[in-house]
Amino acid sequence: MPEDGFQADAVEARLAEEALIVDVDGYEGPLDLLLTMSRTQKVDLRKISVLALAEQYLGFIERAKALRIELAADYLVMAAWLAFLKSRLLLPPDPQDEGPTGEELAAHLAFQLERLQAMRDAAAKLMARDQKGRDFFVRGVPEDVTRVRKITYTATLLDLMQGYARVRTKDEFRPYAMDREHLMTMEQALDRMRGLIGFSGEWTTLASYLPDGWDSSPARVRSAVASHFAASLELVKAGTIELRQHGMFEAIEIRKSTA
Amino acid sequence: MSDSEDDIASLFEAPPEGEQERMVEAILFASAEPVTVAELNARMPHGADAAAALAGLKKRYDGRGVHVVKVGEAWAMRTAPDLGFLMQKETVETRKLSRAAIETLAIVAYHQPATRAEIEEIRGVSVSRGTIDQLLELEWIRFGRRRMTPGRPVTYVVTQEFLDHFGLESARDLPGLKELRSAGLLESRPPPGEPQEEDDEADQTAMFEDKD
Amino acid sequence: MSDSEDDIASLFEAPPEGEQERMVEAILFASAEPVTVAELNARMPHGADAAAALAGLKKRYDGRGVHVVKVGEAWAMRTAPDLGFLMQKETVETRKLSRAAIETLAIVAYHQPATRAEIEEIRGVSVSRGTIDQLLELEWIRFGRRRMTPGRPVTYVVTQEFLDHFGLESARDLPGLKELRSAGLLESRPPPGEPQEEDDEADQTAMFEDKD
Repeated sequence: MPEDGFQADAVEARLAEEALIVDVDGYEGPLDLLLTMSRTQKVDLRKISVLALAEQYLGFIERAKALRIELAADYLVMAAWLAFLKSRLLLPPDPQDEGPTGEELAAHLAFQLERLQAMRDAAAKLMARDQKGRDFFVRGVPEDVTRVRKITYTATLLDLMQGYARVRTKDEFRPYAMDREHLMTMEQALDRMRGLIGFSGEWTTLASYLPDGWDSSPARVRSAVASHFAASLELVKAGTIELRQHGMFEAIEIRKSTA
Repeated sequence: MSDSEDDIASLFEAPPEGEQERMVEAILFASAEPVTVAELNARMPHGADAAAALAGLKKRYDGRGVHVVKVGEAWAMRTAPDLGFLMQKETVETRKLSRAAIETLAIVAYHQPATRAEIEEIRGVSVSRGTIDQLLELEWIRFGRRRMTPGRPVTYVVTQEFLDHFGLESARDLPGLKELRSAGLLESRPPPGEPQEEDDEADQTAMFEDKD
Repeated sequence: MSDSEDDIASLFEAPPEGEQERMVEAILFASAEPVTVAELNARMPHGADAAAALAGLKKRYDGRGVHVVKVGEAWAMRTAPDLGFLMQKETVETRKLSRAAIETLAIVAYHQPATRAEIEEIRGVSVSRGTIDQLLELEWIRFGRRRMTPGRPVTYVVTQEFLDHFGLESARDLPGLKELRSAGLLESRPPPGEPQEEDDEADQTAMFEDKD
């Protein structure tokens, strides 16, 4: 990297450094300070001498220390990093080292400076634009859109059906006792069968024991069949009757116990 | 923004007429209050004739969506009165019908014509005036014939509007209890204390209905 | 347009073109905020084509004291910037933004979506909470999507209000954007020798930018 031009400006640079030290609070971090320093090189940021810049920055830090100015930690971190960068740039590359080369690090720093400068320029261009409320203006008396609220009610067929179902279900459960007339308990069946079984010496189907009027609805049939079957099992257990079935789903037959 | 040459020019020469019109236009547009001719003249460059510019501007906006109008002694721009409807935004809020209203509507639909007393009997609770009114207002129910019973109570029936809304050809197309059940809509509440019998109960009920 | 919409459109004929232009004019004129084409269409009678009316209106206001401008996806009427000098009375005194805030705004605008870490990386200094807050409060930036990288950091993007304030049609019209991009200055270039993870993030940033 060319350094010739820089040496000639050394005195000027030193004066600038002193100005920087006085003003260090005015800088927004080490990158900002580096960007300001880079201006002393008076070159395109893409052609900047990072080595010269590093030396300038390190010199600045030295002077600040000599003047016992307390520098924020990030300025010192940058100084350490630049010292490392400087050694990388000056010493021949170590073939053992796999890290980035000094040139790569320098190029990145130059990129960062260029990018920061670019953003500053962009910010300045942005702020120089015509601005609302300063250069151009909005309607002075905006008319608010008056909101007319209209409420519509909606319901789906499903809502309607669920509503009706709700009402009807309530109805069916209210007279819950009503269902009793469709139910025959085992005790009822047992009472009936005890009375009837005495007449049955022959095998008779269980179905024939079902009471009249209990075949009017499947529910009644089912309840009666179930209770009579349960009752018949009770009677078998008590040894009163015998029970047989010729095969699956065949009719169940009972007769008075012969034993 | 203005540059000094313009400023100097304006000291000696009034801006051209078209330019003055633009100025009045911008001022009236941005101003929160009507602006008098005197104020316009004061704000515009020296030598400008706001009254003339206003006249030109007013003509230019003739028949447009925005008018230049005189408010007392001052001038303002306003949207054309015939477009006032654009400044209203109708927000349609859709709300679910209340449970009471749904149930009442359902009962009317399934039992029409139904009197209020009948609705109350089926629902097991009294029906508020508001509920009926709401359904009447929605035009989902209307008055049917009076019942020829003591007191001659009014009956309610569902409307064509109702059928349209629910996508029905006629109230007869309403699904029957059986379909409600097979759709799982009549899943009964379990009797108190016997939750596990719920299924039996539902089945049994279904069997009764088969015979209906 | 769906069939049913067409049917309705044929039932209610759209207003004539000139009338539509008047309507758009009135709506934009009355509103201080930019209005989207969708909202214009919603407020205008059925079948109106706000986009076409807007094109005509924009032309009509060419060179006038008031302009029809595009702001992102919306449209607004604004006074011509060259007449700003007439508006001392209307000028809004804005809080002076700090240098940090201005730079942060520019970084968000040019790099959006940008994370706080990216802003800090570019400025080489940490961004104070207050700076971001100030820009959020001005409604110049807002939260964008979270970045799909470890920690899922929030991103910032610029708003419609930002575009409106700086008279930009879109973020693509930012001054010097193309030059900055072609110079590679908007790339997120990781420092040499950074771990792999950083590279992933950089890739993703590039992808987001392409989408803009």
